[in-house]
Amino acid sequence: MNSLVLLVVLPLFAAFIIPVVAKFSPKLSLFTGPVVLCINLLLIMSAWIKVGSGSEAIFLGGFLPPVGIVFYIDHFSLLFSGLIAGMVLIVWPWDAKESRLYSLYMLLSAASFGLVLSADLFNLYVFYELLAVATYGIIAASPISKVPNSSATAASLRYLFISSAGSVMLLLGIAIIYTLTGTLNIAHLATMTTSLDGFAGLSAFALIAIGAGVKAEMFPVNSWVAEVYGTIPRQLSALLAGLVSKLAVILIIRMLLMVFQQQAAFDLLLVVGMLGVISGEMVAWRAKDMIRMLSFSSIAQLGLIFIAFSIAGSKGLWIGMALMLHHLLVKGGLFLMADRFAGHMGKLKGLAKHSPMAAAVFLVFVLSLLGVPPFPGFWIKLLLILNLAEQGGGLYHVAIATILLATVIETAYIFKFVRILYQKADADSTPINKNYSSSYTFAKLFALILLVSMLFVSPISNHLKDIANHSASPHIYINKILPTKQLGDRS
Amino acid sequence: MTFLDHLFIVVFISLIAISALRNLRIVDKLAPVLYGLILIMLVRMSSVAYGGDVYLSSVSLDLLDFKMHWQFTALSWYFAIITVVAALASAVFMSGDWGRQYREQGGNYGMLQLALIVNVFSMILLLGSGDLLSLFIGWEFVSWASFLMMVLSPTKLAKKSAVKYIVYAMTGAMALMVAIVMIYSVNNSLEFKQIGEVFTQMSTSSQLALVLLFFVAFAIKMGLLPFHLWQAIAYAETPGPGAAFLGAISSRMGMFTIVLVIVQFIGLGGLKQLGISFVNMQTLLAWVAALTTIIPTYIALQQHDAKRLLAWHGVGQGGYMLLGIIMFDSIGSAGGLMHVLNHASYQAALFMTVVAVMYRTGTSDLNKLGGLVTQMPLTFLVMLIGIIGLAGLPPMNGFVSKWLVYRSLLVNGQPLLFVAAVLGTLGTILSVYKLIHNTFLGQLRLEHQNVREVPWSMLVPMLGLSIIVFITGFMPGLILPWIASVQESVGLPVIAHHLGGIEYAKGGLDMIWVSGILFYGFGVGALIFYFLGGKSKRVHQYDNYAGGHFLTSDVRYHYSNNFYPGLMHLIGGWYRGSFKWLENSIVSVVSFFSIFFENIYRAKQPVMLLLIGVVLALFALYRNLGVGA
Amino acid sequence: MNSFFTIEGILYFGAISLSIIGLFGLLVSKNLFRMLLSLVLFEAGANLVLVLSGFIRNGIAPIFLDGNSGAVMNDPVPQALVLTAIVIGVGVQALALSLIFRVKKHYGSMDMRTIRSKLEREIATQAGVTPPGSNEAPAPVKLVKGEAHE
Amino acid sequence: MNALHLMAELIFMPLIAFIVGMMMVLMMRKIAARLQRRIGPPFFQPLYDIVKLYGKDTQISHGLIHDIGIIMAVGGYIGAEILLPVPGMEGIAAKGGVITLSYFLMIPSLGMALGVGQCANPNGSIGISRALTAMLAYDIPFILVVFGAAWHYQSTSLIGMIEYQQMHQWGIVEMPLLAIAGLFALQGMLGKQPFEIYIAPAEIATGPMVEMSGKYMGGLFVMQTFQLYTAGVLYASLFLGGGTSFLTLLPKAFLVVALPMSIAFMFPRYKTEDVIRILWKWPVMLALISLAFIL
Amino acid sequence: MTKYSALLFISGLVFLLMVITGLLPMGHTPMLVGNAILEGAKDQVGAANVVTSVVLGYRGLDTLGELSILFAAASVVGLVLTKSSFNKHASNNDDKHDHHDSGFVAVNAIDLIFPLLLVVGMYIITHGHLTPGGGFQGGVVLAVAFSMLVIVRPRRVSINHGMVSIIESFAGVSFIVIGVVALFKGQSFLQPLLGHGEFASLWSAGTLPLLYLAVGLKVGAELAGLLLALNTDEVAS
Repeated sequence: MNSLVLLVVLPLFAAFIIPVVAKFSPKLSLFTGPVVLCINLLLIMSAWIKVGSGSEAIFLGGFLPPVGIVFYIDHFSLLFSGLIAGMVLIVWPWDAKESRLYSLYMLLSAASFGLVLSADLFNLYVFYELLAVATYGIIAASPISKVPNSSATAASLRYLFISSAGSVMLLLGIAIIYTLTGTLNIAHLATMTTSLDGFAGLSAFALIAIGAGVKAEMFPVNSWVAEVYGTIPRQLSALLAGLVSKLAVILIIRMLLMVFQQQAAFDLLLVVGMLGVISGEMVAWRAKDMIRMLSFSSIAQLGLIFIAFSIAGSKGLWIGMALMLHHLLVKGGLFLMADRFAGHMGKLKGLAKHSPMAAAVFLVFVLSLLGVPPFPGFWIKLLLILNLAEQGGGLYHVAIATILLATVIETAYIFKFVRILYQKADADSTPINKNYSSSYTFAKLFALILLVSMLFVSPISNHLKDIANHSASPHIYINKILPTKQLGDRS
Repeated sequence: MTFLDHLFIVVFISLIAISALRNLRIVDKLAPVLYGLILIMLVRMSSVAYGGDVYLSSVSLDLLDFKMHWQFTALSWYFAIITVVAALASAVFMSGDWGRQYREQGGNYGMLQLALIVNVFSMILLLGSGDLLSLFIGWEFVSWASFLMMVLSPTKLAKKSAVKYIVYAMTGAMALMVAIVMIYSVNNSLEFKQIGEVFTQMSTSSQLALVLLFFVAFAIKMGLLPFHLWQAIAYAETPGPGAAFLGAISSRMGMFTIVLVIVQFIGLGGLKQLGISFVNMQTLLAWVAALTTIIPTYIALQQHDAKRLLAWHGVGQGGYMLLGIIMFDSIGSAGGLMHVLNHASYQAALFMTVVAVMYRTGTSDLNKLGGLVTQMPLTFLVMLIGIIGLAGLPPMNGFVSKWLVYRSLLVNGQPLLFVAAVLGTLGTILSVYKLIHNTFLGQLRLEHQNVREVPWSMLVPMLGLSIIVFITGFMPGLILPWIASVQESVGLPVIAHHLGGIEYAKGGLDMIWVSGILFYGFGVGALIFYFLGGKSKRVHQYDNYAGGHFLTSDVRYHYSNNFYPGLMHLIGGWYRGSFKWLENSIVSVVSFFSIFFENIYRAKQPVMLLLIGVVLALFALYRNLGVGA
Repeated sequence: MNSFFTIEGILYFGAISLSIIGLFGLLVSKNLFRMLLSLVLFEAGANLVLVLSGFIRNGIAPIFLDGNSGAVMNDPVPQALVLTAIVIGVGVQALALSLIFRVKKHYGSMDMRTIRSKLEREIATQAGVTPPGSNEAPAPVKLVKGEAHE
Repeated sequence: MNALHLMAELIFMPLIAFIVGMMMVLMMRKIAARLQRRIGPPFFQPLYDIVKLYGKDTQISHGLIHDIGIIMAVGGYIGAEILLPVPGMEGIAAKGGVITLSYFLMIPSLGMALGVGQCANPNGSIGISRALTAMLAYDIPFILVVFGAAWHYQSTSLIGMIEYQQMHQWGIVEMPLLAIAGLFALQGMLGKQPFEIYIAPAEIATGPMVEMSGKYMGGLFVMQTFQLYTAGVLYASLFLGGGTSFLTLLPKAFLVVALPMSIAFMFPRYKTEDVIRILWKWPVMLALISLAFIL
Repeated sequence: MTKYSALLFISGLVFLLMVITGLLPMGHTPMLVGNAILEGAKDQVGAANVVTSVVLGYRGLDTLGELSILFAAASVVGLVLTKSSFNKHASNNDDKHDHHDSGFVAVNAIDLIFPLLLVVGMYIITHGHLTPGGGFQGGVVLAVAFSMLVIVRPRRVSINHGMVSIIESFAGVSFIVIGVVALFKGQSFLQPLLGHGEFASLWSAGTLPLLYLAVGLKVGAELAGLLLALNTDEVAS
């Protein structure tokens, strides 16, 4: 089991040697990354089988927690690890010339693996920052062909400022937690929630949530989304919107589920989630081009995920996880095929005639996004709303109303696009951009997965429920990571 | 395997077959046969409509802890048979020459057939729903199926109105979802009977919210005020027989759910206890219904497009259905329910006549037609029967259902509602006369000199529907047992009926007599006319007197535009776009917030947002938690 | 509530003041380079708060020398953490600096606002739409032909 | 009710109605003449008119619907008067109530509209548009009156209403305001001044009757006789207690028809929209006030 | 406007942070982990400088992550500043004016202290497990030494970019290899190997000095690379 640390180490290793390898053989350096990711996938699969329905902890450096860093492995983290490997493989920059970019992608995947595996607060911060730096780099280094090179840089810079400020907030939160408890191990923190339930502890959570929320497209701190997604290649947007945002969410919910299971924390997430949903949908409603629409729709979906996590206990994790996976598939797929639909929406007329398959795939995605039965999106939304209703409390009811209102607005703008796709072509419309066939293939694959999962709603949901039940339980977490509570156990 | 399973299987096989073969010519012949088959399946289940047991489906789905099952009650059966007959008529109508012309004009005929069967499938699924979740799913299916049908028309307006429709439909679906969630959150069950139980347990405000949410959801589908704006254009722009089918039955799914949920489980007592002083929920709904009869009817009066005019009447007639059912007595609810069938029959027939006219002349603009009666006499006959039905004059079936509604309003002492209903009827008479006058009467245009009657493939369904209009008007007792079973199954008082109509202590109705007297009157009139007078001479249409002017074919003067100037002058200002204004102002409000949020997202200094977020979050926590020791 | 008039109170006060000054600078300065410098201050303040979390009154540096066995030592962990944090900060700042160079070269300006509006325009041009938030009134609802008279 | 009785009703009721109706026409014309200081027509003048029109040589038809329109116009009123209960002939009236009757009263308008429409004369169409608008105008107060009466008598059957009045008091005594509103509606229904624009008898060339010649016009004359009879008897049944025999019923009916005729010449003619305005204002208000008392 | 609202919210934040600080156990923190480390470090890791034990032992992965961040930053800077026409454009303009040596004092002073800086840097690196300092600090000194050389004599001295990248790769790889060797010896990643040696002597604390050497080289190379990359540009002028 200890070898699972290779998930993080191998990509780092690859990142370090790629520049040197590239000096001798650029071809080899291009393939290093995918090979490493495939090895990682194999590792993940074998670990998935080995872990079974239980979980494992890896003590790095052989130091027993809480003094050392721990990796915690269960199906939840393995699931997301697998998604990371798959997603990075899908968006791997095959046509890039610079070997440093491959390094950055490897660093990004290493950081992502670290983020889902690590059970140490400061270690999470380090990986978060590594993810951030790699992201800035990838954004700045890979603008889309038509944009002046530097607008991606400018977007990246603006992103950097807010994200760094967010990181400082995150760091402040960590400092407060450490001052209060004297430990950074999340399991250890979970044993002493009593010292964290006051104003100081919760404000640490708020700082962490908002700090990490920058990456998670949380409401007030997501102004970068439109700028960044507007300037980078769509495959990269798929990666950022589909995956990277989820990783930041995972950081937040780790803290929430293990340490801060308190109503005030849930309410905080609920409020930012609601604001995110409504603001995202409303701005997307005014969007005149596909990318901007997808960007803001992504904000709204992340808001939905936050709302889901505001449901206490394993149910929140269950629904939130389903939402995350669904959004990963849908938004990832939409961004992957967005190059076929780029440009002002008025120019998309007649595309359905030109490429009925693409239009159909698009339709499948958006229908599921809207939550139309029998697509998986419907079941998730239904579960979300039913469970919100069970929570009671006025805020949750407001959240239901918000979600439903947002769905209506979402219908309005999405079908504005659908309507144009199915209109007759005229002189103004541009033919489909056929250059991105590989990402289109992946988009079709995503749609297929979505359709197949429609048939297996119940088993998938049961499986997710099991995973969530296991992963949302602080007891299992504590017992696994702190087998012997040798230190200052206050609980 | 129960009968219901057989029905579902047949419908599903039809769906598969038509979608697989939709681009082949064979679908022309196949589709009517399949609808016939579905009809036979339904007829086999007809015992439910004569007081028999409910049909249960042996299929039930366990999805995510929710149990979904399906059933067919008398109510479902009643709506299903209307649906299938309307679909059969539409399929026959489009199977022949109309379909050929549609193909030649570049229409996607296969998609139209597919849309029709998808609609039938989803409606049967909705009608057969056995719990709230299957209801919701069926509900969404119906919305999307209608959407599919609407977007088939290539015009920009059609697509725009279809999108508008889907936004409305989604709003309704979301309202329905909230209502379902409210019910689920009380007892964690989605069975229908929970509605009633939960309702009694709720606080008054929750009850009010529940009823309003359900009503909004259903009202949007049915196009009741103030949610009526989407319907007319969307239906009118749907291609040919699709419009006939949608206009006949699609929006009546709202009526089905109103009966199923509000009438059956919330009931009169539930509605009456909600409200302040003399305005209770029943009054409110009744007035919604009354206004729905009036306002869309007078909007229809303004239209100069035949399909648009009919579609607006479709909206207006929905008001009668609700008005009847909301009275909760045996006569009124029978009227409301019966009006669904009656409306479906004549509305489909009327739409088909308009489509037939379009088939021959290429236009449905009332200002560009006229005098076609000599060219298309059978179509004229169908339209005449249809408009008499629509206007609710004896001896057609529209009269029976409206009579029941009026009778109920009278018995219940609702003079204002009564007047409102009559106002709707009178407006309808004016409007349908304009329709038939501008299409078939008056001067024949030069370019229509060679127009011929439409082929039999189109005439047969039209004539068949008009026979239904007449027969069910002449002998409403054919339908009334179904209505009685529906009333019994949803717990309403059951109407006492016989073949000619209803028995009622203080003045009943016997349509056989009424029709008989009317035809006797006509007979006497004809006697006086033909046997007492001399032989008349047929003259050419243009050979008429114009006070010194000679109106020839060069000087065409068919009085069609602004047909009722006096009336329009008087009431035109009253309804000039006030609902449009409402709709636009909602859009404006959303725009306002949208721009507001957009400006937030365009912050010059994003870190400011971070700061504000952090400060507000911390401050909220500070206020909430205080600074404990 | 503790008193602020102790050595650690003053230290905390200083650290927080430093980061607040940085944050304020980040907010009010338009020049990109000044913003970067403010960010440096902001991070420095936060690092100070972090390292203070290991501060023990009368503690000594956590290094085992011959003479100090038994003495109260400061917490070594925050010191290690802050070391990491500082290096991370350096990396980010260098990166930001390089981005600023590029941006300056391209836009010929270091003003955040100018850059934002130019960036917005570029994105909009690329997407083929008008830039968002132009100050015109909300677009009137356009009537498609035939929609009037309802 | 046996078949013989039924046959008798079916045959005699239109006959009676025709004869009484012609007498009413005569009375009307007499009243008009006296008010205009003329002597007026002889007794059989209405019959002469009809015979003359039917006997004309040139009978111009514009098509089948033209004929059918006239038949519907006449037939509708015949059907309506058959539904009226008159002394000794109440069998059929029990089959349909006052609602059915008021619907029957709309059929002639539609029939005439169809007939006129087929003539393809724009002036006719204009007249019909006015006629239908006027129908909209007078039917609202009329239907309110019907409603009030039916509610008050707790019956929608005219027979029941008459029984009630026989047992208690006449409707006009118990509901004077409603009765006045009914008179207004009657004025409109009969197309008398000031609500006569849609018939426009004075300018026949530009009214709905423009294409009616010979037996078509004759048919409309016949219709008028039935119309007057129906209106008179209906009003008498609603408010004047009907009658136990023709001797008590017919004077009431004549009175009902004479009354609007007598006041008609005091008024000018209203425009179509003013017709609506007036009829939706005063009689409706009266009827509503009255309903407030009744309900 | 921005200023005032910033001031408003900043003062709010100050207030809230003060409240939070007031709630913190200032000066007498719980130190659960800290105490455990202080107790166990001598036996478990064997470095006299406990901070080094933490940096390379207990939290070795953090250090690896941090190195990766530096590496990422350097890669990005390289990507951003050497891409496309950027450098060409810059050098065309400015070759004549700015790329000449600094004055006499600077040049000679640097010549004088350059070897000194190298020695000091290496010393700090190699004694990181004993005294304050270590790979980072020493690496920075090394980087400063080299970059100063370039700054004062831009034309004569040039640092081979290839060399720098090979060094940084090598350093990073060796850090990982040391960790992975531990892993394959059946233990955990980055577990200290090679025994503890004599406490508080140069050859103690197992692999820690090696790791610190790798860190030092890596940091030195990265920072030198960064400074050089930034130095090629004239934007700041």
